[in-house]
Amino acid sequence: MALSDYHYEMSHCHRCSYCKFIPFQLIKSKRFSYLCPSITLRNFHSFSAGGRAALGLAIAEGRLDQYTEMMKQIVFECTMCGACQVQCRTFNFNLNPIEVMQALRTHFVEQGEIVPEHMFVIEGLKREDNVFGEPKKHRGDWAEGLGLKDISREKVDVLLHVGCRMSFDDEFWSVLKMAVEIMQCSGLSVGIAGSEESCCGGRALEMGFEGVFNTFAEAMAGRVKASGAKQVVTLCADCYGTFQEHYPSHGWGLDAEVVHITQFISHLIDQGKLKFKNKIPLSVTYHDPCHLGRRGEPGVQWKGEYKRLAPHLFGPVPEKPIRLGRNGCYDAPRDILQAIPGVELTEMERTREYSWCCGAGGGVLEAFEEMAEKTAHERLLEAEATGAQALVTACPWCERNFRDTLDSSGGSLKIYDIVELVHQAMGGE
Amino acid sequence: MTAKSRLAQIIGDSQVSDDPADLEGFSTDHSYAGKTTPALIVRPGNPQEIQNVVKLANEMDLNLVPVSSGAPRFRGDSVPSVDGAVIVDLSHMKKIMWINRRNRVALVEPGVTFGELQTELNKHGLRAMFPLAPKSNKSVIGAYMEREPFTVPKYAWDLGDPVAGAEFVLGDGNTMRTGGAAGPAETLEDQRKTGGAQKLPMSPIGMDFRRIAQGSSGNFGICCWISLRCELLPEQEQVFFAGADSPAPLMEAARRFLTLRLMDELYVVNSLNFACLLKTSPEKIHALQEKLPPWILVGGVAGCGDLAKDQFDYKVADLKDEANRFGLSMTPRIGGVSGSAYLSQVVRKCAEGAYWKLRLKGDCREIFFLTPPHKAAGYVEQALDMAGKAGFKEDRIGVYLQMAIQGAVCHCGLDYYVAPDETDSFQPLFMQTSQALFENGAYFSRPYGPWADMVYPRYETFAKYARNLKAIFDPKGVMNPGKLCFKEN
Amino acid sequence: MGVVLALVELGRDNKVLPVSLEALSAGKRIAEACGSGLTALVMGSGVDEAAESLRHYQADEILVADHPLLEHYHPEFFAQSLDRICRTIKPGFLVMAETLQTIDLAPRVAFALEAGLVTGCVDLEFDSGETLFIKPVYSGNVMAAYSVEGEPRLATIRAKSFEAAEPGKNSLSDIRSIAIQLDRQGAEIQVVERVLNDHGNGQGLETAEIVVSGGRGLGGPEGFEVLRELAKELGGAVGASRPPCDLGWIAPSVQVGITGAIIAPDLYIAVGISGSTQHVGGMEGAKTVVAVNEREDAPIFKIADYGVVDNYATVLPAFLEGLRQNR
Amino acid sequence: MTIPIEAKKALEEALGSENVSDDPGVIETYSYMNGLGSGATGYWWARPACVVLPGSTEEVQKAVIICNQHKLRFKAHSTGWICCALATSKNCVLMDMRRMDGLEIVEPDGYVITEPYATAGETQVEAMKRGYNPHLVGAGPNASNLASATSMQGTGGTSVRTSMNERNPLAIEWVLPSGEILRLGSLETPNAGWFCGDGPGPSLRGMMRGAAGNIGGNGVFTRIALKLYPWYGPPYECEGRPPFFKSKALPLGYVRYVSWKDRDLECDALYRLGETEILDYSNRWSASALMSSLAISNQDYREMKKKGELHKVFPNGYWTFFFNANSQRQYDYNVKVFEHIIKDTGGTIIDPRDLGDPAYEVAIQNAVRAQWIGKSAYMPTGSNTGVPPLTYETIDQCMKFSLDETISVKKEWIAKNKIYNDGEDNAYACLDENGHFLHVEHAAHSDWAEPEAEPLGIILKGYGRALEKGLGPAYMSMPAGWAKRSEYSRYMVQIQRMIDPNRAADSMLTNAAETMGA
Amino acid sequence: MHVIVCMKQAPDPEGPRDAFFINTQDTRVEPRGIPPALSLFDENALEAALRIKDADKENVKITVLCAGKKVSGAVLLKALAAGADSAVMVQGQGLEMENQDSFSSAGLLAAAVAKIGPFDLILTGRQSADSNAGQTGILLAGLLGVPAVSLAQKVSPDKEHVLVERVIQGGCEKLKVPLPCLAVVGNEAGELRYPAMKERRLAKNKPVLDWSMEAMGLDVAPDKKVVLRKLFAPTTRSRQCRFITGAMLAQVLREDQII
Repeated sequence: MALSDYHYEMSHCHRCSYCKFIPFQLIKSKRFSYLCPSITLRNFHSFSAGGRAALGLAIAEGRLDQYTEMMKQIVFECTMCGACQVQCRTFNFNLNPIEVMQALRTHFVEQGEIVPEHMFVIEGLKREDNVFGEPKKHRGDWAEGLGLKDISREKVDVLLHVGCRMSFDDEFWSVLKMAVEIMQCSGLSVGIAGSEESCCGGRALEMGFEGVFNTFAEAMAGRVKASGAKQVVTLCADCYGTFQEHYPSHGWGLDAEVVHITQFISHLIDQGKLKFKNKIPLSVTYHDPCHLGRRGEPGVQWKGEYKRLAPHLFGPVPEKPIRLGRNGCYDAPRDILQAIPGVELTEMERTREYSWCCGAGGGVLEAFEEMAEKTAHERLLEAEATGAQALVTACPWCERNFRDTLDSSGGSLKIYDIVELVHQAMGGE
Repeated sequence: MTAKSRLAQIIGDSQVSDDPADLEGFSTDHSYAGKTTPALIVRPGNPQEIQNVVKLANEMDLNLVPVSSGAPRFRGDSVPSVDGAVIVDLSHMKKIMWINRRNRVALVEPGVTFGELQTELNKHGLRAMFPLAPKSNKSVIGAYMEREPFTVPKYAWDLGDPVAGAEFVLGDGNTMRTGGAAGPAETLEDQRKTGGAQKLPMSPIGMDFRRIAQGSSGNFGICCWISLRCELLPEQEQVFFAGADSPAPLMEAARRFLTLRLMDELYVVNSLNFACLLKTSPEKIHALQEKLPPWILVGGVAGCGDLAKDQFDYKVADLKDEANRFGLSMTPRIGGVSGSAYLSQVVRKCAEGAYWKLRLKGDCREIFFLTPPHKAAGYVEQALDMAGKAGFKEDRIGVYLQMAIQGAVCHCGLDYYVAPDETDSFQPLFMQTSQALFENGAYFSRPYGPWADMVYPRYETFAKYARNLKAIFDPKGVMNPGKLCFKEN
Repeated sequence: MGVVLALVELGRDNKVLPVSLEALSAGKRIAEACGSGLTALVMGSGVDEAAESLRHYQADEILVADHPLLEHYHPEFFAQSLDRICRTIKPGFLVMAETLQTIDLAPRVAFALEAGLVTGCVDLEFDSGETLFIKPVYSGNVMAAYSVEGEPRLATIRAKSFEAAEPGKNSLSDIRSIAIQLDRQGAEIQVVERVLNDHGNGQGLETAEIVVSGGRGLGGPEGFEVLRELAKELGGAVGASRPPCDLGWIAPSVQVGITGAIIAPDLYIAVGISGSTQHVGGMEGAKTVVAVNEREDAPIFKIADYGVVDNYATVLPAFLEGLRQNR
Repeated sequence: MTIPIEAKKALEEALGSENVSDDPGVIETYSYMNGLGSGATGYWWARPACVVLPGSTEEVQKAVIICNQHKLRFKAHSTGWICCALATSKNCVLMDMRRMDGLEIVEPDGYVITEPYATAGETQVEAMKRGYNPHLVGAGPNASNLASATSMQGTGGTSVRTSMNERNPLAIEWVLPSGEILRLGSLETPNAGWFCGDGPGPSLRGMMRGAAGNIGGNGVFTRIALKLYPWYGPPYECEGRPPFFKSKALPLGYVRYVSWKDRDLECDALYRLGETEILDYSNRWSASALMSSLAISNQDYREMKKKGELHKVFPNGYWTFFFNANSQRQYDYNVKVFEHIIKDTGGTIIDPRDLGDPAYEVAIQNAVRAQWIGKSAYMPTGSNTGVPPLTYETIDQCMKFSLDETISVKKEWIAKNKIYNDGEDNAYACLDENGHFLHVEHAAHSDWAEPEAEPLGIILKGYGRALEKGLGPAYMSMPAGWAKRSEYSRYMVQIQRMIDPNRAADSMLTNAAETMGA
Repeated sequence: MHVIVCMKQAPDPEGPRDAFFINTQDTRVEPRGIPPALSLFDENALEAALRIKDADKENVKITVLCAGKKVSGAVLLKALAAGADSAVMVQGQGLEMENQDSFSSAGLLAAAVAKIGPFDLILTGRQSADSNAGQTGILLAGLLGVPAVSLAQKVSPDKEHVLVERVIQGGCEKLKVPLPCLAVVGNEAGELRYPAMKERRLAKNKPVLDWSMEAMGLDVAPDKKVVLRKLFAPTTRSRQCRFITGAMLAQVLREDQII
């Protein structure tokens, strides 16, 4: 939908500032009461969902005859974590700030108001099918010698979609290998697309390049269909969220169930196919990746408009599904952590739908270093406040950003991918 | 024509006096304000006359000192600071204009005393908020316009309480009504026709003159009447006491009791003041004091309104539990004084005979200020310590600690009982103690007399804007000049 | 209103290019709609035979401009000649086929005549006396209709957009010669060398009826050898998607796509081509598309009529075999 | 208007360039408001010339002085809700106080020192950990306590216990429009702290506000102390997922809906309930408002309205009452006297649980955290114009005289399609200070997407009616009311000019006062 | 040597078809979900220029000239990152494709070139990615009074001349043209190089001039001869793919009379 299609939503923002905080029912302390990384960093109301809606409205109504660098910053210096979407409903049930912000980005891109770093990501993506512009042919290098099935040659039960980050950031290759080992406990045939895998397109969409996203989504859908897989498993929350939310909401379906590795593992534990031999005496806290949690909630394509239901009473016709992030993947990782002997889980103040973002998403890591780092730092402080020894998460983007931030800020907190703990508990090396 | 004759024209000959004996009564008081004899005393009988007097003062450059309570006076605010002042004695305006049970409100003129008001309120099942055993001629308006603390802190939401609406003649001669009386209906009667009762404490919007005027020693205008919030007269009530060797644990407990609203009257006094309140001669006072613990928490438990007895019973039971938590026992009797005796002699009572502060030595000098409740004991200790070092014995210092505004502040009153001939020699200690307490964080919210010079140099911007405000409401400066920060430099 | 002048382009063999007959047919439609005459113009050196071959094609007149300097296309000589001819006969329209030659020539003439030009037209519309030139814009994603102010109105016609003119049964067109003055010294552009390769067959991609194209899936330049064999067998031209051209596996001039040739052959065989937007934009006008790709999920199958999911190295020999067997 | 370059430079030097913006996009986001008080112009208001983010009292002071020097106006806003937060003059430097969001609970003294952007919700969370509860304005926990206490109005459901915000400030730190810093009460006494806001001598709090504040006209309040009230029992906790959360049970908490058929008996009950001093929360609202809180979409709301079940339960509006006792004895007494009075006055008590979990959660979250009131006030159209008379006096006056007047005004407007038909009676009211006074306000919803929408007119109409009938004082009605009581407005304007010699403060009220010729 | 490369921005032609929303009311294409991009044809021209610069890094300066209703600085950055030295953008109302023809575009560019100053060589792409007209280069040369060569696949200048390889049917011809001149570059010139991270960063510091129509001394867009009358969607044939084996291919095509 174009920006102007969100006129009703943009013009009904209450300006109540709820989009900046976690729901006031749930605030546990002043220190961790904010939930929007943007407003926390930049302070101008413009950098909140409400501010962005007003900016979108001004543009849609032709009140602005120019685009400025500041406006671009307002629109793009946001991790698209979706926290505002969860909060916003307090005073108005008709608003969808994250959709408005997505439309705003797409509009800016259409207008050529592009963040240069994003443009180069997209250029690389178009050339090499990954967000780093790395040579496509190396995409499957991590799997060398693992004997995984190639979906272009044979049909598989499970397609492991690795995603750009894990494919090209070799620090994660060991995690991938562990994941493969764990997945093989299932007895199912697991395949990969190897060098022919391409980006899910989620980053492109959230950077505002909807056309590019559609191209990748179409390719992805074709690839999954051709593989014959019943399940697509991913270790990357970004990919997971893209498949769960963005694909359906843009009319793309995957002919397979999309499963995050934590859900896959959790299921293996339930089935008794995965047993833990080792005790891991570790106190941990778990970070909900936004795109696994609130933005991992299944999306729905809505085609309708706001109509007058009665005098002064307008509403979406047909009813627009209300998305509050509650149906994201929250329990599987927690179930796993609780199943691992010795691991003690302490929750942070902001969890589940109200998780504070890691700072890597929505094109921020690529273009807005300060925000990526400060946002991660805030989360690390919150994790430290729980007294846990380690921060566990389930997304390579979060991990990357946490690790880099920890490197520069210092601190004794350890960062784990949940797969590492599972593998260790299984008795792996 | 002279001022006297012009005033006589306005309010009648009999209401204007320049009788030296009369004037002498207003020339000094039990404070260090010094002595200045006024030129005239006028006694207006209604708001219109007040207005006429003020207008005349503007015309003739007279200085007006409004006074509504009778002697003895302790604050120096009614002693003129300049020569030739005209005392506006309002003590004759004794109308209780309205009492309304449903809305728990009464309207009174400046001359109405607590005793007079309560007598009338009793008939309606209401009570007024009493300061601690006021003198019998203490004006209700006089107390409240100077933010005098009252003894039921749970009803003290604001230092301005319990005043709701009021009518003033401003220093420039205009009339202003505040709070629920402000309008928009013109007359009080019109307001009442639609259910109004001059009940709102706030003025409509943007500013609130009543708040400005309170504590100003009459510098902005003269109050013609106020409406004041009243509370239900308890159907059942009992006074309990708890004793201690120092005030701190009592204050701590008192704050908890206030939190739970278990008590109506609630304050801490030392044994001397407790005795002064009940006994009339120095001997009897000392005799009682002997029997008392050094510090006493006084708490009145009341049951009001629907199911008053149930309310009373639960409070008494809860009070016992709560007191236990502080290691205190709340007893209905202390030093031979029963709660019922205390109730009948002190609670909602005016001091009979000689004012209780003059009973011990014939004169008294007060140091009082505000502090957070938990710091009150510290200031008391500091003051007593200084007195001790100066050879002023502790057994001549009465203490009264009264919380207000929901326990955020505590009025800390130190009464130095001195003989009339000792007042001059006491002055240095008085000033040193005040200064030391001030430096230590004691807040002199009503900096009368010499305290003004101590406090206002620290409040330069405040004083500047206070003077600017005065220039708006009293452009010619006719109202009680020379007081507080309103001194001519 | 002046006549409709249709420029007839000759091949290297001095024969009329088939695509020019499509331009002639477009010219005829305009002439009929405007009620004016159609004049065919043949330019070159030694072009009598070609002019003669045009006499059956319903032009009212055939103009011949013959000059030694027009033997090969030279931008300046051709432009000067056409400019002068137009100034002489004052045509209402000047239409020509869109070819490598007119891509250069048409804008030069437009500039010389200060006339409006619409290039790459695929259709015409006539609306209350106005001729609208229809052409794809935004790389084929949108169609646009243009009108041209002033005279002559210039247009180039995209191959395969109009039915080629058919020779008529009745009258033969008159041939008229028109004198051209050209001076070799008047040219700033000097032709230093002309290099021709074998693969062109004298036939451009745009005009070929069958095109066999290869993509990244061929794996290297050697794959194109098989394609050439197939093209030869089918009598078609060889094309390519962009990656092989960028990778240097084949000459970039055979690129089919929105930045290369935009073609509409009768049969298009895409081998090892995944089907990017860039490529599809250049060939989706083909009547029949055959796709050979080893990946079942390749987008090219979405726009193909026939699909073979297999490696080209297996498919093409079998295909050639099949073609030869039942010949 | 664009800000003069020298002024912008000066602001950048004073506050840091990252905290100053006159970017057109930023400006637009600060000129939008479609919540409370959507005015005649729709949701777009005046564009400020510049937006700044001061980080301290000193920075505020510098900014104010710069505005004075460059003949600019300024207005500060905190979380920025309601139209009053916006600029009303074209040459206005808008101060977003977002960087000043500190709050400090001074535990032994029972007050909180709060900066402008600290919210009531945050304050409450920190206060409850220490056995206190702040006053929460009805607007909701997102509202700034400081803004409401100094510049706006500030009643709410808890007012029966915690009073309203005019009555709660202690010491105040205040940058006057002249650029001087004024510190009230105990603040300037060495080592004293923030425990008192009146005096020394006269209370200059009186030039800060009345029942409502000056809405920006007084300069910038940078820090104030607010007194806290006791909270019995464990901190309120809530879990779960939106929109309906699960509150943890309060051991001695009691929440009920009550409705009366007879308005006189209702008033009798309110007086008597107030006198028992048991209530911690009281709020009247209508069936329509309850539906707004319960509905998850406009269509859902519309269905509810069609079914009309809640209208059958609460044809005359309903009250939510809540108390939280310290002891079982107190609880038992409270329940007993509560039920006794309701029964005696013919009221009906409904346990919200009987209307379903969401209804219970709405009740308890309203009662404790003022959470859903805002939603009821704003939905379903997205905006609300509180309709006067907005009477603010005795229970009798508000509940008997004012309510009916307002309903008659609303009927007129609904008939003309200028506002949404919410069932006419959509008044919210709350008791203050054990029922000593009462506040009533009427929700009037409208949607700018409706061509007939004209919410502003009803305010003026309401003012007129209030003045005509002598109801009041009607807060916010002063510009109109000044004509009647001119001495009040005249002095107010004089005070304004005294603290703001260069007319630098941008206030809707001051502007209105000027227009009224006061 | 000063090379000016004219580059146009147009909605990314590689976006999906439905991204080209046709506003029939205003006869305008509104891109949906796709960014403007440097015209791919003009990227070929820039690549040709960069190859000239490769040969003589010190002496060859490349200025990119980009005109349009709205020029995206970010998109232009790509040209600078790839190796252009500076950029000039000319923006103004009325400069959208729908309102321009080749003559007016050439006129605008000619004015801009005059303002830029002396040049040795101008390179343009074969055609724009929006109007696909393919005339502007030659018209621009005409207006500037310099010779032009089109369909260049290789451009090799020396001090006084430029040797251009021009694509012809079945081969190419080498043309020698005196400087200054203009070459219209074909796609055969090759794909624009992909800038490395370092070059992308450096590009941000390269000079970019932003000229309004007023700065150009032009009040309105120049006269035009070709007028856009309407826009509509192309009709596309829907195809249903029939999957067969390689061995069957010849037979099936024959049966269906395709061959």
